[in-house]
Amino acid sequence: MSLQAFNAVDLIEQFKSWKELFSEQRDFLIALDGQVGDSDLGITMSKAFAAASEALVAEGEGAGISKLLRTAGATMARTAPSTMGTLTATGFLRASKAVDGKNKLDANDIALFWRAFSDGIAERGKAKLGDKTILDVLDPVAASLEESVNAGKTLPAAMHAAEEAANAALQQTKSMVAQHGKAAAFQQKTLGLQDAGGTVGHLLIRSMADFVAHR
Amino acid sequence: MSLQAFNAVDLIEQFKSWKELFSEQRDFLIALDGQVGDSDLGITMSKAFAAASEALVAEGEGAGISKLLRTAGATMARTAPSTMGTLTATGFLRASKAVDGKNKLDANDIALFWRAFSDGIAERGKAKLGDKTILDVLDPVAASLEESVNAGKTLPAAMHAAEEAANAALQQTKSMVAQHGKAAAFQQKTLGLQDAGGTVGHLLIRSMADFVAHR
Amino acid sequence: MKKFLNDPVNFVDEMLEGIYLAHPAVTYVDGDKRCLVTSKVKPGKVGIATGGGSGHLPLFLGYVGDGMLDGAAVGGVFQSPSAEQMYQVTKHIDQGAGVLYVYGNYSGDIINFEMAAELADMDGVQVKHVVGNDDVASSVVGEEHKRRGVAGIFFIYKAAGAAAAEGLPLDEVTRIADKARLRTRTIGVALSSCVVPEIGHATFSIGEDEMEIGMGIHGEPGISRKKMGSADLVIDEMMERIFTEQSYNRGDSVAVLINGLGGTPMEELYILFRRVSQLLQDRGVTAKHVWVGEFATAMEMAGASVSILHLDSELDRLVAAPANTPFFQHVGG
Amino acid sequence: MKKFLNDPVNFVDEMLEGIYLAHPAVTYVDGDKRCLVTSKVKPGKVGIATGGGSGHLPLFLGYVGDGMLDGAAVGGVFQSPSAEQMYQVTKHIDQGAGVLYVYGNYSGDIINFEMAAELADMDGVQVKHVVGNDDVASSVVGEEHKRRGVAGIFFIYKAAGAAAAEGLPLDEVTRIADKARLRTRTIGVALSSCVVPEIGHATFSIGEDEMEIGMGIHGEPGISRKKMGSADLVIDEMMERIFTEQSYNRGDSVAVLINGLGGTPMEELYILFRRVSQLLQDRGVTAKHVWVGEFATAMEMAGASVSILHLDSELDRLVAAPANTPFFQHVGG
Ligand SMILES: Nc1ncnc2c1ncn2[C@@H]1O[C@H](COP(=O)(O)OP(=O)(O)O)[C@@H](O)[C@H]1O
Ligand SMILES: Nc1ncnc2c1ncn2[C@@H]1O[C@H](COP(=O)(O)OP(=O)(O)O)[C@@H](O)[C@H]1O
Ligand SMILES: [Mg+2]
Ligand SMILES: [Mg+2]
Ligand SMILES: [Mg+2]
Ligand SMILES: [Mg+2]
Repeated sequence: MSLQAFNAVDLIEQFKSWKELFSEQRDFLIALDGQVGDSDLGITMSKAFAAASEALVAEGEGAGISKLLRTAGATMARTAPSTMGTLTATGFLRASKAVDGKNKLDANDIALFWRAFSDGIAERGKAKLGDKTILDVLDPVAASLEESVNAGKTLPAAMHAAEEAANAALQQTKSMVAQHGKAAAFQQKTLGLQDAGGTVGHLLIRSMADFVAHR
Repeated sequence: MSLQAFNAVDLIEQFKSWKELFSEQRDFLIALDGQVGDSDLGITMSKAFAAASEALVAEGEGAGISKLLRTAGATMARTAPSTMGTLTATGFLRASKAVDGKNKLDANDIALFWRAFSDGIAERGKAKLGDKTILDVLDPVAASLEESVNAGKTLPAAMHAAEEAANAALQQTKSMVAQHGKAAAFQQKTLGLQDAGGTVGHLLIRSMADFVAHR
Repeated sequence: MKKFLNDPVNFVDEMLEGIYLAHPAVTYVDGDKRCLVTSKVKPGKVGIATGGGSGHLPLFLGYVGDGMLDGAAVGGVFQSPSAEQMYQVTKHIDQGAGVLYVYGNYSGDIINFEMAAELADMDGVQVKHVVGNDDVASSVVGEEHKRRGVAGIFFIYKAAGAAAAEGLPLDEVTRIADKARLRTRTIGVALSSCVVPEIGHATFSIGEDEMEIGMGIHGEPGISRKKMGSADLVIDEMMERIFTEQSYNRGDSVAVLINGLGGTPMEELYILFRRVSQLLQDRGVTAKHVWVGEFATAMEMAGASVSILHLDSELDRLVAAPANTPFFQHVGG
Repeated sequence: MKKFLNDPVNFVDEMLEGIYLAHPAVTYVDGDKRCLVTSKVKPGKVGIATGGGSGHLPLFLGYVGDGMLDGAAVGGVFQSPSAEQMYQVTKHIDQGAGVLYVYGNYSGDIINFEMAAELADMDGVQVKHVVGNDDVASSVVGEEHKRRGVAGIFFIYKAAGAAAAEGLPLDEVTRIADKARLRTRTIGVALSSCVVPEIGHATFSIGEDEMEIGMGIHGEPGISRKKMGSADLVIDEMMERIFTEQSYNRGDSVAVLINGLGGTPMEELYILFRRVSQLLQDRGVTAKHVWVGEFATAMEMAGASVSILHLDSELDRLVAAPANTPFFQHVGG
């Protein structure tokens, strides 16, 4: 079984998966952020997705996809206003706008979703590509999705390719030097380490690829 | 060789011995006071006797015994105004008065010396016998010296007996419960431990007994 | 972890409850304890808001009061408050004269304060930003915009707060805040880590005989980790950094802030100040205003920072003005 | 030992040098830095002197200033100053109206203050003593004279200082100080040891998950050592001790002092105060004046104490009066 398009119910389920994922990865992300940062990432991400998932369940499928994404973003902005929390929130708010009016998200819509997500983060965070941020994972993800759509791929195939792109991009962050956030203070020491925010980006995509593959 | 009476030179030498003694015993007294107190005893006693000894050397034998003892007391009061520092200072000030006018201290004078010393501490500190203080060592010392004088003992013999009395009295303090100073807070826990101030009393007497035996 | 707390999740909110119970001079808006404002907004005055993560008391909220700030948005431990919270504080303290945001140079705070300003702008509230970046250890000369904000923000609060209390308009208060920012330099040294309650173990490890000069107040790395030196040598090395940044001339006056990071006794802070004072005297510079204590902490972290504000006559007057906040009182003069 | 210091032998004197450099409002007499006095003695006023060991800042010297004390003799770390030093301070601050000594119930201090009073008496200076013994953990009811003096001495300073500032005569100031003493109760809890610089290692050891309720500010033993509990439970146990000592009736008012011992972050102190406030409210007792911070420390010791002053209208007025000292400012009211 696999999913060819997200409806509102699927989206709520996807957020449940993200919630579980970040609860599992909490300590890993704390440790990762702790290497060249302040260890808060695991806490903020698990809080952000737990709150968002619960808000979506409370709101229910009737609200529709765009409204649900907006609730997710607004909830995160409120519950986890760290750098990554606010950037992720901004991502969902922009994705909400990008898919406004749709009640199904196919491969093309998911490409719009992640492009808007990525561009929203770029605009709000003012980071450039190569600055060793989540952008260095999400921009390649959006590009990969756009390519898959042009190549006529199905949603599961497109997400599979996106996951591979995310993983490759995450590996690339190892050769970058952090320019933003608390990691920036570590400069050369960040070389060789994968970016913590980029890791969050990869986890988001991997979870979505799994989700569409197995639903 | 042994000493039958202290002159001013001997007294200055005695203070040098006390200075060395308390410098050697510094860490031991810190640890002892640390068991049921605040660990300061080793510091204050080593400071007190170092300062007193140096003041006596500076003043010189010409000042005479009484004046030297007064300088010792005044110096200690200034440099080590802890409980034991001030009580020891008071002891020397009272001893100074007790031997006023003498230029030699024989067994009889040394008995007067320690009686005045002990009574001075009793008056200033308001402790009773059995309260587990230095008094529980020095009062038996004064009594032993008075007895030795009545028995016509020489200074070395009298000091030898006084050292034995001090040691026995110190052992006795193990069965007492502290009523004064920081140790009082430990109450029953002080049972079985020798009193820190009493230990200082014993060390003072043992050093003087050694001094008269080998000079 | 050895801390006085109940459920770590409630650390910040229970702390805030304690603060509101102890200090009726502050209250909160929007039903959200994390939106802290002064209990007596001054009509017509320019509002000054700040905000940032918890765990730094008296920063940030401790300086809300007469002669200093009007509101503070309170984040989780070492985490930014939300844009919404900043916006609620802004709306409440605006008296038509506009609001100045003074906060530290951290990406989470910047992103959220910028979002808050956009929201406030839609309501017609004029907002200006001054972003503290006093930590000389966190980037080189020429890259000052990358520097972290640390204890020196106290001087920005003090100068801007006094200016607003004098009734100056938003542009003037902003000019003064920015001048104080440009003339403030801080450098810190850490001796031990802190523990974030929800994490439960030390943020970083450091040897029993080591110190790290330049470490940030969340445990960000500094310039050099080395064997603990004498107090005088530590200060000599720290002040060297500050002296190469600004030219202090004979006859100049400065304000000095010796800040404990939380676990360091006051006795030691005065031993540090003694040396700072000697070095200033050697250069003919007068320490005209001196504060020694805890002004911006990292919970139980042992360590200290030195902040120097290069005075001019305007800053001199404003720094000396009276202030009365829950965590900081100054009888003028 | 990880401390900012130079030669440990100079710890106290270098600290004092820092204090004199930072605070021109205090100075010293007899050429001895350890004889600290206010720079502006008030003619005709009753003088108030204190003194005790170093290592407890702001105690003791930090409260010399307007509305509080006139002088403080400063001892070595955890050691009494000398009778001579106390006497020199006494001579300087006496304005013909006599001098009140307020100090803690420790044998070294008592012996020396009594010697000092004898010396002052020979000069015709009238001296009274009030000996703080607020620590309920250090002896049982009926044996209050054996109790140690700890942070609650702050309330004695505050009330007596305000009374002297009002121009009351020595007998009245003494009566008020003694009333504040009798109505003050304190209990502390320690989480970690401190290090005396000249000793160089921890005064006592305590397990990573243990606390000791009732421990004294030099590490004297308390009532019970046990596993660290939640903040609320710790306060419940501590306040129980205080509530059994004095009868607080519905409608009564108290002043509360939440004191950090040095290593405990302010955030935690407010979490403790929150619970104290709840317990007082449950009994219908109003916390009319509240101070939270560091008032009597044991260097880097982690821990806290709670002091409660049972107010009457006289103490209420005096506690609220303004004060301005290097370490404590209070804008009246
Ligand atoms: N300006 C920015 N734009 C985009 N991403 C950023 C920016 N600053 C930081 N990040 C991302 O945030 C991650 C760290 O997130 P988080 O721990 O929340 O931040 P902080 O450093 O404030 O604690 C980094 O690994 C990086 O990927
Ligand atoms: N009131 C007193 N009279 C006589 N001796 C005393 C008195 N109080 C304490 N001592 C002695 O002082 C010793 C402790 O000395 P010290 O460490 O200087 O005192 P503190 O307890 O003030 O630190 C005790 O062991 C006891 O022998
Ligand atoms: Mg982080
Ligand atoms: Mg002792
Ligand atoms: Mg502290
Ligand atoms: Mg402290």
